[in-house]
Amino acid sequence: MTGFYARWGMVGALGLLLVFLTYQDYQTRLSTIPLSGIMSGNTPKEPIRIQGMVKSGTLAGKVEQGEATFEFTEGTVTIPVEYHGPPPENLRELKVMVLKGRWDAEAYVFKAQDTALVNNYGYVAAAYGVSCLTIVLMLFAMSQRVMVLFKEIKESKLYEPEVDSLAKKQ
Amino acid sequence: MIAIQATNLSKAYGFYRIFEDLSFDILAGECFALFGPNGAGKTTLLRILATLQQPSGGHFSIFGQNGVKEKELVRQSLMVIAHGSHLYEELTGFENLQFALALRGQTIDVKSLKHALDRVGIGAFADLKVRQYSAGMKKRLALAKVVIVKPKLLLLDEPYNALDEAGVTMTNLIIRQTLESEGAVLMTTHDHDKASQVATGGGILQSGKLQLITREQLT
Amino acid sequence: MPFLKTIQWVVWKDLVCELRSRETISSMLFFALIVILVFSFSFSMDQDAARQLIAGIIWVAFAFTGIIGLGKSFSSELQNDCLEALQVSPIPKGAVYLGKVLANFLFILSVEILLFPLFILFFNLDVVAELGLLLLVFFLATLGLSSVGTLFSALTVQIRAREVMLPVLLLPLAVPVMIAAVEATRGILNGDPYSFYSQWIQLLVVFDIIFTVVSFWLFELILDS
Amino acid sequence: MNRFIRYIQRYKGWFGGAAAICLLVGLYTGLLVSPPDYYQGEVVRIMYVHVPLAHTSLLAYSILFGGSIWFLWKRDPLVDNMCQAASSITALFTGLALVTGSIWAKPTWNTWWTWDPRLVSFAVLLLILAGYMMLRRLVDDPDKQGIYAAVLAIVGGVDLPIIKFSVEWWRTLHQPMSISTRGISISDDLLLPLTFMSLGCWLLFAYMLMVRTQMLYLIELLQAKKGRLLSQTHFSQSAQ
Repeated sequence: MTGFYARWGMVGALGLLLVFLTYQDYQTRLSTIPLSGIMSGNTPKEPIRIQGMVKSGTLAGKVEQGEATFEFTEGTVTIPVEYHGPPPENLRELKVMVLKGRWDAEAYVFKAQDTALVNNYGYVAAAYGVSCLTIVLMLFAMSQRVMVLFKEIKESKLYEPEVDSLAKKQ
Repeated sequence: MIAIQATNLSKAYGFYRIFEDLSFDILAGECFALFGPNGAGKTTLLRILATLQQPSGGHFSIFGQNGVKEKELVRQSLMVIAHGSHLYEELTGFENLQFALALRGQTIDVKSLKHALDRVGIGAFADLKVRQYSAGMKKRLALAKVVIVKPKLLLLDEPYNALDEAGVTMTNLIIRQTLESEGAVLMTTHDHDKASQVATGGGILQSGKLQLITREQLT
Repeated sequence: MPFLKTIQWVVWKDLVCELRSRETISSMLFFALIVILVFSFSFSMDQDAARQLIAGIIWVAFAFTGIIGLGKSFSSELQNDCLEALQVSPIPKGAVYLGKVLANFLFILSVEILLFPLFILFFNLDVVAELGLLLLVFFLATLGLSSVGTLFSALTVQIRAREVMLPVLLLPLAVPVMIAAVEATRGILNGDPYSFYSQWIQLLVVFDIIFTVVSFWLFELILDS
Repeated sequence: MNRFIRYIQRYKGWFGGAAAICLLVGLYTGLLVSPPDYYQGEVVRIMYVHVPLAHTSLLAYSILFGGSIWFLWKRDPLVDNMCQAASSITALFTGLALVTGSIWAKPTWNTWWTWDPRLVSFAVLLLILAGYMMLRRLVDDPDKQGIYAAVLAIVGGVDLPIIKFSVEWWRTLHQPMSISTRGISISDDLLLPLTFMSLGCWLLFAYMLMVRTQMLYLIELLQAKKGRLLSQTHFSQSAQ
């Protein structure tokens, strides 16, 4: 009985740990900072990720060779960007995308090194979360029921005799 | 010849057991009256023997044929008159009789059908819709089926309900005729007096057990 | 041949009962009329829109009236325990099934044929040239509906909440019939060439064959278990 | 105790453990190792849970179908328990396949629901299963419950391929190719997590089926035992 709950407690704890680790990983690797946030001055030194749209009519430079300048906008905020990195696959005007790079506050320009697709991990998390949670809940309910039933049958001392009465029903 | 041979019959509705391990024999030419308090399982036992329900355990045979595995054969030799009259309200008495016989694979000429209806005393109402029949007339119509089919085994569930004096006499007459032609009858009833006129033996179903009683104890 | 005789008797019994009481067909007709009225209120249609929607409306009305008829088919057997009589008689249960399918088929088809002129009238449709093909679609779809429907009518009549359970069980299984019937009817009413909707007619034929056979074998378990 | 129930009690842990390992490996490779898709980005990872769930629910229904035929043939009450267990689990997997499919559809097709043939077929399957579970509750006679349910499962199983074909024809007629699964070429990167997740889902289904069969059997056993006591008191009361 206690063993059962201990086992499921461990499963739960493990699940929570995994969720926590995934969230940490997401925060450091994948989450984006709002454009208005990076202007406030206290931006971190390491590369950050920003999301926005390439403003129409501003894209210039040799995009195929990985050199480009353009303006990047999100809501009311617009910042200039210098791109210098591997040839981007989907850098186009009016494209909503994610840039990786550093904010150079003195030059008032965002030095981008890489591009990425807009991450929509919300959907992924929802899909996995719904599936895992429902399955685990159902499994827990069933297993607990089985355990309680075994216990009840044993305790009612009806365990041994006429055990095959159901099997021989036909 | 053994008409009904039941071995260790038991019936349970889910976890509720009605009766267990009933074993009895009924010979051809015997009329077995089944008594017992309400809810003891008389009707259930009758319905099992009529192949209307499956027993939960045990087996039975009717004239040597297995009642669980050879249902179709068993059904040819038995006839059941249960609580429901098995009649269609929109058909006339005559048409009901025709249809019931057709379901047994028999087609009988009009004359003998009319004759059977006359015998049970409803010949005058043959062309009336059953909707207009009284409860007693419906019972009589059911008896008319017995008159024509002449089943080897007759199963009657409360045959005396809703019958007048003449109807009871007629029922008993038909039971006797079945017995004379080497058939067997099993009936459930509360009416000790009426049943004892024809019954050759009987039993009391109580507490899930069957206690047999002889002809002498009946009267 | 006793098998055919039994079928004949079951059909005869259902038809005679129905002709005398007129319960099933009249309730089906009135229900369908109300459905037509409700639909014509809910969509204000010109002739083009009507031609697009009419096939769907027709088959919604037919499916629900069909379910009323199918439900009545076995609930009428409950009076005086007639279902028990069918069960205990020494005849093959498949014959009872086929008889019931035939009776239901005749009821539903006759209601459909009575209603169709009203649809044409109310929704201002052109009278179609290919009436024969349309009748064939009605015939096949009704047969499919009644072959599965009769099985489930016999099943639901022996359980609780039977009026609800018949459509709940039957309609998901009848999805292919509904789709095929609607598409074929639309094609015919649009005056499309036969090759546009021939696949639906084939689908109906396949469905009818498969489900008449499957239900035929399963019916005994429903009526007699 | 029934022999099979004892076997299940003894061996089910292996299935559970194997399922857990496969699913963990699948989740790891699917969420972290495999690259995002060129068109769909990260959302493609929903595939690793959606596709195995969909496969497993079809497998589960075929087990329900086979089990129903077996039950009608042998009338073994344990098989009936298994069918009942399979129906609930199939419903769960089908429902989850629909939900994840819907979540996947939102970012890729910008709609929660499209009349995609597969989605429609799964919705119909879910309706059939809902009817199955309702039917089980509504039959009073416990002898008939299993038989009626088996009949429904068999008719549904025969119907499913026909439903799928008819819905597919119907869609191609009305919306030729405007909405279809954007060509995800199954490369090795995708294949690895997909294989592990599928295997894990099958094993998980087997494990859940065992546990639930056990549960239903034990409920019936306990009721039978209690019923014996109950009818004994009933018998002694009416004897007085």
